[in-house]
Amino acid sequence: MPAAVAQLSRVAVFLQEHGDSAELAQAGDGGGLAAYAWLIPVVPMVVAFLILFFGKYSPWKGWGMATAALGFVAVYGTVLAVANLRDGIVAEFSVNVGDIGTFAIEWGWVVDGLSILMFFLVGVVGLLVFVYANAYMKGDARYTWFFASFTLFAGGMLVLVSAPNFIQLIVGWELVGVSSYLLIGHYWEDMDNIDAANKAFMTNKVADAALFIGAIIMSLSAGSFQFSEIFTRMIEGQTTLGQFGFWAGLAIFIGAMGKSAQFPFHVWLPDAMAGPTPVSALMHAATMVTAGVYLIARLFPFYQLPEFSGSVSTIIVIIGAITLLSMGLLAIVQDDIKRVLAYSTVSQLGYMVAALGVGAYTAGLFHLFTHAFFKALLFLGAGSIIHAVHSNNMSDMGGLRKYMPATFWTFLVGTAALVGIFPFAGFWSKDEIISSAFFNATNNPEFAVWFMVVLSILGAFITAFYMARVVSLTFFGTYLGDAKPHESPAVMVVPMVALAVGAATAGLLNIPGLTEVVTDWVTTRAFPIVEHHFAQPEYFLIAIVTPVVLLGLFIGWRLFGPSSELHYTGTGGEAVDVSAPQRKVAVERDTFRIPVLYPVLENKYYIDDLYMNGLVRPTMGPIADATLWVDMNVVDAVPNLGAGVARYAAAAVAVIDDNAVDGFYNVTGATTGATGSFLRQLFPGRVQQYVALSFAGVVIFAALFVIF
Amino acid sequence: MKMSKRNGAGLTANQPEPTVTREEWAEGVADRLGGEAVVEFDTARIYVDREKWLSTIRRARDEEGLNFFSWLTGIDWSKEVEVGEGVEDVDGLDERFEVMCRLSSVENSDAAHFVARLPKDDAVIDSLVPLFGGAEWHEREAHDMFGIDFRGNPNLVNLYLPDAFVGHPLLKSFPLLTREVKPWPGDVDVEGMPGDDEEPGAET
Amino acid sequence: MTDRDIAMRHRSEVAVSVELETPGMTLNIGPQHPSTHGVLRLIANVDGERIISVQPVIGYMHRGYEKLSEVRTYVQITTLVNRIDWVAGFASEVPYIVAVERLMGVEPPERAQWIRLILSELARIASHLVFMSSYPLELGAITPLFHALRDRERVLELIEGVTGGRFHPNFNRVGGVKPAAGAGKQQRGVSQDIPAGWFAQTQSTMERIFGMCDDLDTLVVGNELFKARTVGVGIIPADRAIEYGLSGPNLRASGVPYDLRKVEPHLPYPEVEFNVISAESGDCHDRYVVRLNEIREAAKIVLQAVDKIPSGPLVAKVPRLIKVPKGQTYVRGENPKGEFGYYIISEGGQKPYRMKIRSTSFSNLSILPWILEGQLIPDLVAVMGSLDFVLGDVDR
Amino acid sequence: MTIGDWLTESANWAFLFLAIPTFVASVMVVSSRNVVRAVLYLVIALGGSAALFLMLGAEFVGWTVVLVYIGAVIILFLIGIMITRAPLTKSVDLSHPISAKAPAALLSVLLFGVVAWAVVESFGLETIPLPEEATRTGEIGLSIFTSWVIPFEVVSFVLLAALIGGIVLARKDEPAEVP
Amino acid sequence: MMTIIQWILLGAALFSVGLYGVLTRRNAVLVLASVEIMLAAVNINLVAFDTYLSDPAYTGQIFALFVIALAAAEVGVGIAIILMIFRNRHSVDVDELDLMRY
Amino acid sequence: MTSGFFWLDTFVKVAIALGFMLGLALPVIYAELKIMAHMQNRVGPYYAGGRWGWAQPIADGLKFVQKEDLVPADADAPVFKTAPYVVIMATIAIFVVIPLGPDLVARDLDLGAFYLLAISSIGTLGVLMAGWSSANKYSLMGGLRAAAQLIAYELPLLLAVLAVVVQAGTMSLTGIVEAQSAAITIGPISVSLPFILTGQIISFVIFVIAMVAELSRIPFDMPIAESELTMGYLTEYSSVRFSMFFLAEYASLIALSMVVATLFLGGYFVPLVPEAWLNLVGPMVVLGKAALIVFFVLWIRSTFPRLREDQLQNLAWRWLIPISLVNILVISFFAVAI
Repeated sequence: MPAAVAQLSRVAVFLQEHGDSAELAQAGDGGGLAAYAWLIPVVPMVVAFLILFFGKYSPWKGWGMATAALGFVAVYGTVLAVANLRDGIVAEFSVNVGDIGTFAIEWGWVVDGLSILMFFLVGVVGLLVFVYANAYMKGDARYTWFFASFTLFAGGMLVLVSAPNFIQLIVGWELVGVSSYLLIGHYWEDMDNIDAANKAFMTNKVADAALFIGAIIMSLSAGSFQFSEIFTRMIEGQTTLGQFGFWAGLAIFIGAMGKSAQFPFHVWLPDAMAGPTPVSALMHAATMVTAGVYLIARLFPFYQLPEFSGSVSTIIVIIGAITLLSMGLLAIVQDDIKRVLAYSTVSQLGYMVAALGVGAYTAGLFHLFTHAFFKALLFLGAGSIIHAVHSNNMSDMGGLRKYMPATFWTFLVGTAALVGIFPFAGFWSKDEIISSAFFNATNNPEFAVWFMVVLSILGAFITAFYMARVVSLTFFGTYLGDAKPHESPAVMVVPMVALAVGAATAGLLNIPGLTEVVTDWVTTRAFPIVEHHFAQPEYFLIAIVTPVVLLGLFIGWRLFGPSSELHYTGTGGEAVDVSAPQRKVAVERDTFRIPVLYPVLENKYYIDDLYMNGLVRPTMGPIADATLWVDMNVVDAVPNLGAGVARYAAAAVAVIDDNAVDGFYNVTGATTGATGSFLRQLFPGRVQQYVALSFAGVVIFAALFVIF
Repeated sequence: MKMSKRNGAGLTANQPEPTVTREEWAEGVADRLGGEAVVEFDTARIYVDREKWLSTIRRARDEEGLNFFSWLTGIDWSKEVEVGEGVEDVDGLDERFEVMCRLSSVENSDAAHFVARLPKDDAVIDSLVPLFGGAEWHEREAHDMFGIDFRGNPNLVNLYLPDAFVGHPLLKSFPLLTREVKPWPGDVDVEGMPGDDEEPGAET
Repeated sequence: MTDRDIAMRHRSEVAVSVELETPGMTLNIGPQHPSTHGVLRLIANVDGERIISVQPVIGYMHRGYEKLSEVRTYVQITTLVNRIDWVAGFASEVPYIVAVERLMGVEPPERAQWIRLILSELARIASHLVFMSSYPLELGAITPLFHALRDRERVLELIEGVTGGRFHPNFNRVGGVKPAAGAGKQQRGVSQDIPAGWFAQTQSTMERIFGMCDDLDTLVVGNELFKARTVGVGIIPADRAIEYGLSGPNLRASGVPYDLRKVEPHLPYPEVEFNVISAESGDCHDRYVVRLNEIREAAKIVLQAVDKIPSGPLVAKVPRLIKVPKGQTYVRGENPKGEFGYYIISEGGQKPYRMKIRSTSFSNLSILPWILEGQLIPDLVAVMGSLDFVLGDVDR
Repeated sequence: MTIGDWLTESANWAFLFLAIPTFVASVMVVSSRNVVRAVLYLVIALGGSAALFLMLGAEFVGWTVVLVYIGAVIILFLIGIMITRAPLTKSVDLSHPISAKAPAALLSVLLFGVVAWAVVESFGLETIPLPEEATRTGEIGLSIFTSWVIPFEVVSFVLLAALIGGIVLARKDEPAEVP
Repeated sequence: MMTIIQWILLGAALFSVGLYGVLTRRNAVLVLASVEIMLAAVNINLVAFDTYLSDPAYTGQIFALFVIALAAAEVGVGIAIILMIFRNRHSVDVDELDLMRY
Repeated sequence: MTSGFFWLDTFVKVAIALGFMLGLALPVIYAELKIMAHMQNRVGPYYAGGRWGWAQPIADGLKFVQKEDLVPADADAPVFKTAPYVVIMATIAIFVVIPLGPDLVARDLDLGAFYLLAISSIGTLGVLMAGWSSANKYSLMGGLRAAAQLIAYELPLLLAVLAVVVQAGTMSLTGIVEAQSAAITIGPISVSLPFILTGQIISFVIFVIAMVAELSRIPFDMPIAESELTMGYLTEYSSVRFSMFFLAEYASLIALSMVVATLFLGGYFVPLVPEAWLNLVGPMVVLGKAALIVFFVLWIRSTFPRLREDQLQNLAWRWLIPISLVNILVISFFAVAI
């Protein structure tokens, strides 16, 4: 370690020793390593700003610095993972940076199995994606800027996963949100991309508001922002949480839903494909969407407590199950290859969420682990294809097997891992989820869990089906595009091969009764995780699921393979002159064969329309009218303002004031805050009216104050 | 455009005597481009059809190496003149404009004047602006001075003359009013030349 | 990357950046403005300091020489033509007089040709020295002005010593040059036409010029700030230069070593040794350096000519009344600013039927709209100054 | 204390000498119909406030106002205005119409009234001791770097963020050169 | 004797004037200028109270300095935003900045 | 505040500063005419005043006074007329804090260096006012250039001063001079060295460059570049108002040169002179040191052409500011270490 870094570490240690609430809880020999783990979030953050300022003058225009930062994280994450597996590290460090009332504001880092898993994933997958991005982004107008935001994105995620308290978690959460906004809107010359970025940001913000509320309720009731404190007090029954426990749990879950794109909040993720493909790859594999899963896993001790959150788990299961099936169905009708993969991600996230909901902590995280590899791989493969054919649409592809053998084979590995072919990664993790669900269903026969079992098996079928469709339409048959396809450069292929190795073998790390590496890994936490342990793979379920998967693959191949008339060429793969009208016919033919389902699926269950027509327009109009009315009637008659308007203005003041905790917050405050956040989203119009209203409120309050 | 140094170095102080005379060269060019060559006092003129004006110039530029656009102007051939001395004979074609454009080479002394004849009542010709950016101002000048219309010139507005000026000063029919009022004082001032007293009859 | 690429890239960047900017403002530069050398007016559409487009307006001092020459005798026209490019008045006389001589079939005596050569080169030095002084001044450097103008004074004295005029010598005659005052038939053929001691003075002045050139080399050419203002600014690629009919130092700075003194000499240039100065990149700095080195070459030519000038008569035998036979000819010469020529159409008689004046600055200036597009206003001054034009030469 | 008593104090005359121009200038800022003039009045208003700070012995604050506000901010303002091409003449659309002005004026007057009332109620005629000599800058520095370090750092971070934000917002995107 | 209320009343008056400006100005630059007046008013109050209380830690003056710093930051970003808006919309009228409503 | 003679005192001091300014500006104008002339092989003014043209600046001033005071029809007349006063006021204000001797200072402010920087930016405000109110596009561009220049150069100027302040440990200019007069013991020898010799050479260079830019003199005279913007913000000015700008330019040249002398060259301090005499010889010493700087600026003017605005910004942001930041780091390190 260079001297400067060592010096900084000494400063950190000094702060630990002299800080007000510096704590050092560590186990095993890994403690020394953990003490320096603050470098993991800090290095990418610092590098992001360095790139912003000096990137253009640095070698490789910022890419070098970004990759070095991620390389550092990857190496450190790997070292930590190894140390964790050997000794088990559970450590938490906090440095007090200030107090608000009795609440300590702290900056810290938690190093345990869960966060190490995320460090490892973000580092390794991120490194590979960054390497890949060098070639992919070549020639981009804002190359350096891209790497600055991309590093910030990874750094934000690391801040999030290293957080030992809600404040830092929310900081990281927002960093991820902001940088994802930048990255999705990277090609902002196109209005659609700006809309996509706005949509992602707005959708997330709505969910974030819920997260704030939940976090505040939970922290206030427990008297601390610190997760460990909160859990300790909850387990000891020292909180004032009571009936609000359900609401807090639900609100936090809604926050997780937003980031993890669960069912009603899923709308932003497919649109987020507007960003560059490396962003999609990292976002789907390790960074943004896993934040929600991570959040639930981090708060797993809380969700395990039935007295607070029994029914939240049921909601989690139902949401997860709905997500995994409905999004899988949507993936079937997409022509854009990245959107197929996006819906696939949402569907797989549904698996993870549902698994956490039924209490299968390890299974959910195991799937997160394997999914990171194969989804990153699939996205990089898709990126490689897009790079070659200059189009996102599968109707412009076909027959690429010949032109891009390396991409083809790695993609195939990813597909096998995703659909769950023995012995690829997805097979083991998905099987574990289904096993856990089945176990819970038999022991605790609740409707929701049975629902999930059925849906998850159906989901496996659908996954197989649409992946078969993707592979056949992309790699088989005749090439339909205009550009000249070619294999991608080595710098793109190498990460794909590396990920393919991971996707093929990651599943072997946690064979029940045999290896169970990941189980040991993720259950290394300060709080006990209660879950069922399987002594061996559930052969019975394998016997059911594997044929279902194969059936899905078979049907998919028959329907969309080169010999089928649904294949875009429709000519069994022989060379044809593929002109644009013909391609259009081909697309129509594909869609024609699913008459009932197709319109529903094509319109994404009409959810976007619902939001637009049901939520945005009806509220926007009246609110605009209302503000107009207030402008015309109330502002002009300030002296006559009643107490009601004053309260309304006070709410606005409270919202504008800030979301910081000043002891004034109680549940009502939080509720008005949430309303305010919603309203602020919905009518950001004339600032001057707000000012007028605020000050009118101030005048009235002050007058009242003086009088009484 | 590649300009090798060799060309410059090749310009030695003593130009080698051209193996081809100016007449032969001009006739060759005229033959190849489809025109009619006249060489007078070391100056080659090639008369071309005004319909083929643009294409001929383009070929001269591209094929004959005459890529340097030197200038372009008009000439008013008139019998009736307000100023100066008139023409006795206008080559059979009575009254006409000529548009003359000089192209030369930047590697040697090859140069030719391309001439197109225009009738006075239809003084329109293709613009050379697509070939030479520098032709714009020259054509505007000819437009000012003669009223010749250049098809395709993007900016055919007055260059020298004020916007409201009426008339075309270089036409032979345009009077030089100042000098009508007051004759040029130097008209009689003819300088004595050496040898006047020796050979008084030399001028005849 | 070639110069042309650089220039093109520069222009494409401009096109990109202008779209995002505030709407443009019209800036009238001239007709009275310190950097327009007279009455040139530029209507510039600027965006901040960036020029979006520029439209030169000329003609404020158009004197109608082509028309005037139709009513003047051939002898009188000499008076007019040395007022076209007034900083090098003598040099603009020569092609005209040679054209007339060619039409008349008169061969001037050798001594007259050599005198013409010497005075042409002195005019070249004088003209370039104006540029040497005014161009740094436009960029804000004051001192070179005094250095260059001080020695230009010496050169003008030389011209005055022979011709009696500093700016407008009116020294050429059909068939030779003007004989010395009072030279009657007795002294014809004797070399008292040039004042005594003039050659020695010329030699010492040329030495001064060399020294001053070295001064300018260090003071201006090697000056880092001067380089910062001129290197890579206003690049004219060779093909553009040819297309717009640029000539003289402007053309040679763009990498086309084309010099009419080598190609088409009508004075005894083949008998003196000199180099054609050219540069590669065609930016403002090159145009300055080319002119500076041309001063040195011109001074060398003058020194050689002073040694080689033969004695003999100054004027050939010509009729008392100049009448030119019918015919057309074009004679061009390497004026300090470039190709300067006269196309004379004679229908017989004392006056030309039509005389076309090919003035250098007119063509040199016509590239302005192209080259100024996308430049900054300070670069406008740098580029415009580097083209070294004279408004009399533009407007005629 | 009567008004007469109040006026016998020379310091109060100095106060009025500074306060009245400050107030008038700030009224002109909000009512001037020429943008640049408005900003120039802002200079006077801020300069007046700087002088008032000097009077209160807060020398460092006063000169900071001059350096930061008048030096940097105003020039930023003027550049902003000039780039958005302020006309030299009066422009009509700088303010809302009178129908919107009236309630705003009412609200402002009410605000002032309420505050004035509250202040008079609570402070009465308590006097303010004018310092004999200006606050030593060193003491302010010490105070900042002992009691107020963390806010100071936060402010510096905010400034940095604003700097970056300003640059990012205002710059033109140029195509970056890619290796 | 100099009273404390004269300072506070001056501050309040400037603040009200600034508020009036914020509410009535349509030109975004002038809105910013009005905000500056409000902040100056706040600063007068802060410094006056600092002197009034003879605070040994100079809290009032230091807060005034912070306010100045933040105001500078605000103006920097504000002007940048206004420039951006002007580039895109060729107007700095706050009434036209209700794009987010739609 | 408490002194009954406060206003009188102030008035007298301002009057002295004003007289000082005028008394110095005219010789500097004359010096510029003569020195540049000799640098350019000329003699310069020769006839005015009978000998060596010594009265040339006065004659120029009289000429300016005789001219008609023109205000363009479209100009914003009040602003147009106020602008020169703002500029000249800012210049006079600088003289207030410059110490000419241990006791010879109009007002020894505790934060003198800070005050200098605060005041010096006001001049640009006047320039901007002049540029805008002239109703002339050239003037406007000149004003904008001046403002952009100020923003670019205020920072290196400030940072250079900051480095001095860090080393001296005070912002008072008298304090800074005293810090330079403090003896430094190197081995057996004990000497007093000005800051330029004790580690502030980089700050000195930066300060002088930034000062030349702040003064808008060649090579940074873009705001009035006459070959580009005719006379920039001065285009529409004539008569007395023009001469006020003119005077202010030279007065601030002197003022800033004196600041340089104070900050870097030891101010009124001169070795081997007894403490008690410093009040007598101090003014001469400061002026002598300032004259060196003035001469240097004139020298630069007659040597260099003008830079371009973007090049100036580049120089400021890419070079001067980073270098001065590093410089401050180094100096702070030594200031803490030693």
